[in-house]
Amino acid sequence: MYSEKVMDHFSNPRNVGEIEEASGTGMVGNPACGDIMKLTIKIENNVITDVKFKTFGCGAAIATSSMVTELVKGKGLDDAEKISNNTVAEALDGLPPVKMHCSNLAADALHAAIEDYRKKLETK
Amino acid sequence: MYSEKVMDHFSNPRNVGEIEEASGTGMVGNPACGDIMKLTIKIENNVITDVKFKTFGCGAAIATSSMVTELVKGKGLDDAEKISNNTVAEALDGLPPVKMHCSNLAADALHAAIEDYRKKLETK
Amino acid sequence: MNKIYFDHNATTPVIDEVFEAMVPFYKEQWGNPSSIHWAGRGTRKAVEDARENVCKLLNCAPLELIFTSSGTESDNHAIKGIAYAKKDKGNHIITTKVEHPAILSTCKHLAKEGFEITYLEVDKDGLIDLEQLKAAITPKTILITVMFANNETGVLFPIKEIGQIAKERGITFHTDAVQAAGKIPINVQELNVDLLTISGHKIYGPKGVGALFAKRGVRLTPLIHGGHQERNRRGGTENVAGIIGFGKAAEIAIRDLDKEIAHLSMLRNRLETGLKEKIQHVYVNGHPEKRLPNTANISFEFVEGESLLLNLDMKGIAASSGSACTSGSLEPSHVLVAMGISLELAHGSVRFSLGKSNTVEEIDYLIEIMPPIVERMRSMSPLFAGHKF
Amino acid sequence: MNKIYFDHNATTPVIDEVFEAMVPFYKEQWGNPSSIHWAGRGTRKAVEDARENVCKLLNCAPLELIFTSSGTESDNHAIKGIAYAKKDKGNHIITTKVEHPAILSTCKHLAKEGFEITYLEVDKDGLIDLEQLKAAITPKTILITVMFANNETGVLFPIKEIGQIAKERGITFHTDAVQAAGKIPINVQELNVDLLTISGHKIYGPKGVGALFAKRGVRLTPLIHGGHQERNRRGGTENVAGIIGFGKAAEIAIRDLDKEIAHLSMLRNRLETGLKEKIQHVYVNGHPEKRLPNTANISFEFVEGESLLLNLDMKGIAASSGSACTSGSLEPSHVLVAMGISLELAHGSVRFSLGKSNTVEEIDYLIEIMPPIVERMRSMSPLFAGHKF
Ligand SMILES: Cc1ncc(COP(=O)(O)O)c(C=O)c1O
Ligand SMILES: Cc1ncc(COP(=O)(O)O)c(C=O)c1O
Repeated sequence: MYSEKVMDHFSNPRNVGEIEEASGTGMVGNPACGDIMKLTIKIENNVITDVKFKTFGCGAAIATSSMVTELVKGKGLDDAEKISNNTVAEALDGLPPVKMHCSNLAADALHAAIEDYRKKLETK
Repeated sequence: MYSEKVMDHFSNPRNVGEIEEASGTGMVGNPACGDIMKLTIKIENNVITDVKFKTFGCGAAIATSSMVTELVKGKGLDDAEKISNNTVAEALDGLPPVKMHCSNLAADALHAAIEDYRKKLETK
Repeated sequence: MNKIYFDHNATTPVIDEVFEAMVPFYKEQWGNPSSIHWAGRGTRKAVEDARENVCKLLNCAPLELIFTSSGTESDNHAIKGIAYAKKDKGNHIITTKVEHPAILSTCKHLAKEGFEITYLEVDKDGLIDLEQLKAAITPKTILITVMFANNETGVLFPIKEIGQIAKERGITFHTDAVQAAGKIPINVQELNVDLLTISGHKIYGPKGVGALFAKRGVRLTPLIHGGHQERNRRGGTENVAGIIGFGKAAEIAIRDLDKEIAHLSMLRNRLETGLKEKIQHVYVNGHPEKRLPNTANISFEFVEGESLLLNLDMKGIAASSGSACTSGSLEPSHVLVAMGISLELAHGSVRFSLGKSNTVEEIDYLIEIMPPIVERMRSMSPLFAGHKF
Repeated sequence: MNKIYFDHNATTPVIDEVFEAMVPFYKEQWGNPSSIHWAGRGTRKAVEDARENVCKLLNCAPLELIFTSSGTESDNHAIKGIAYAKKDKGNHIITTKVEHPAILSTCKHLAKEGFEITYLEVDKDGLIDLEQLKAAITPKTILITVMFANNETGVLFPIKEIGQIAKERGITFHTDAVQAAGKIPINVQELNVDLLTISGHKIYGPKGVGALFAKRGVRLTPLIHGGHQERNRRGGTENVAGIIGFGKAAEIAIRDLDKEIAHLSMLRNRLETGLKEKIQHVYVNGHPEKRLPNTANISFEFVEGESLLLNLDMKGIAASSGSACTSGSLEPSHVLVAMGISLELAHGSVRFSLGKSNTVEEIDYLIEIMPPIVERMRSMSPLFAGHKF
């Protein structure tokens, strides 16, 4: 059902955890669909220098979370914002159709974290 | 599907043929149901001294025809008239249910032959 | 006693390669294809591979093929599926008088529910008149269902032409190709069919598995509601081993088709010629050319079919009168009657349907033993009075 | 890696004796049971013998058993069959919220056709309230369908009592006993059921064969119209080998029932006790006693079920979340949700369903490897924040 890359990220997820005093936090998903992702990012000079995730969810949810952290680490915010859920799915050599909608939210979590960071900046 | 007795009478039918100058002839059945039986009998002193059949029909039709000839040969007319289609079926150790109605007409042929004989007597 | 099987239209033996392909799906790969763990993954893939093989037999896409439990289920699925899905558009269905009971009983049932059914007549060759078909169409016609090849006579219907007529008028067209599959080429891309039925056990696969081709875009009300199997079109845990066997049988059917056609028509012609030469008052039923290569439906005048079958059976030869489904019934063949054949001749018909393993020797044996059997039965027949043999 | 199968409610392996019984019906006795010649006669008898064996599993008469292609087909046949046959009497059907999709999808379809469906609630143990059932009955109620045992939790419904309620009111009662058969005794003479569904592949028989018990006198509209098979109640050439396998599986199920019940409940209790001892925040779903002996449905709080299953699969252990039919779906189990279990817990459930060949060692292996898996997944879970393991 899952590609080898998905299974690799599922079994050895990168960047699990939570950044204390994160620059931004994104939380997406809901219990009804069974996937909840929390992404915390550290941003220095408009570059994502660290990123960690925690995910409650299926194999696809965990693998996309892990993959998105790999994709964005070290990227400038502008580049990071261009990453879409599809980008993540492609980087994992695809996901089963049934998983494309609900469990493929990691990029949304990223965008939410960046927005959170921007909001914090404004209110500073 | 058929009992051994049916198969015996089917493969070695007794009394096939037609009696020339028969005392009575009975013909029953019709092409729609696929069974036509013709029974010819010779009667002397109210006793059936000879009987022959010709049948167009399935295994059951042929076996019942054959069986009825065995049952009546040498019998008095009164006894012969008591033979019913069921008697014939029983003598053959039964017939498949689907064959009980349509193909089990040999006794009817017998009764028709006896009636034919009686009618001829009257008109003599 | 040698056993000779001349009843391949009733069912075919499961050939060894097919059985061997099925065995692992009973012994090791018995998982549920819907399971995501090790026990299910292999079976899912195997089912999809089998689907591709069956699709190749018809030249359709995997998405267009629904596995079912039989030709009969596929026929029900197609007819009721369209009837219910399109009942707002109309209630008229056109079929023929010579369909298999799977079609006729289904139509009869729909008639009770208020659908109108037109049963097209056939001529003495067993063929319908396309002008009659056109004339039967009304604005309420939602479905035409005409069989590809008749199971009793082997007569082939002009599927492409019927499909063209249906297509031009926006009417859904289904064909029951149970007897055609594996015996003649079928290419749904070239035919104008929307729905097409096939069955595993008529092409040397196992019993209990069939398929329905449903062209992309054709909407059908499901017959069996349930889980998400077959893309929500047919619920129920898949008959995995059966599907695998069906797939293998389809693969072999494609591979051997040309060879089989040549082999079967040679044998069939030898059989017909031989019997006609040796026995008088013998008639071959059905159009002489527009026929399956394997089917010989022969009436032996003055004698009844079942008694001939019993005699043949005693010699080890399996043949049938009419469809297997109706043997054991007393009605004369509805197919032969529709062709205008007399009741006596209809009752006196025997269907020899040949297959892969039949040989010239078997045909010659039949030609040798048949005349004395017919002679003996005729000598017992009250209908034979006037004739001499 | 050792393979351990804890997913017997999804499907069971075909046991060797069953397979061996089937082989001749592919290799030699492949005739059509409707054929009257040598090739058909043996198969007809074998099918009828198998029917008797399946009847013994339910204690019904051969005339009361219709072979079908699956549990799903039997469910469709029963529900649509009664709905259509009794639609002049009423249009109301009562079922529960926790039925298998075979029932729920069929009811949903009938609702579109104008039937009214009442879905009874269940309590936190997964059981219905008989007073609610009685209250739901209206003069238009024609059918009650309540499952015998739930496939996800194993919860057992009070079939006899429901049947009594139905009987007193002249309402037809169907029960889906697919999961009950072979795991607990079933005696239709003692239960007040009119219709009962079973399936071959859940009792160590092959996939692609099921049966419907229909009590003498119960009139059903056929689902699959066709030939005279199954006494005109279900058309289509019989899945002979499948039926033979089903018969053999039934015979073995009867023979081993008591032994199996003891074996399975011992293993199941060991599994539940072991996991609860070793892991915190673990909940067993479903009534503690009114349950099948083989099913353990367990929620592991803070983690999601599929990811647990993947981890187990990597260790060679096959289990499932919910029914096999819905795994691969993203919805939380409709059964657990109906029981009032929170969405997180519903998503965190795993079903272990045990079978014949499972051993104490296998259970102990699971109890050993499960805690670190759950711990690792919890350490990744944003929901676990506040808790310590
Ligand atoms: C309770 C219940 N009913 C019906 C079915 C469907 O049976 P089958 O898989 O034979 O269609 C199942 C099996 O998944 C089941 O567990
Ligand atoms: C033309 C035709 N249609 C349908 C069927 C039914 O197929 P099955 O036996 O798979 O139900 C048959 C087989 O008897 C057939 O010959």
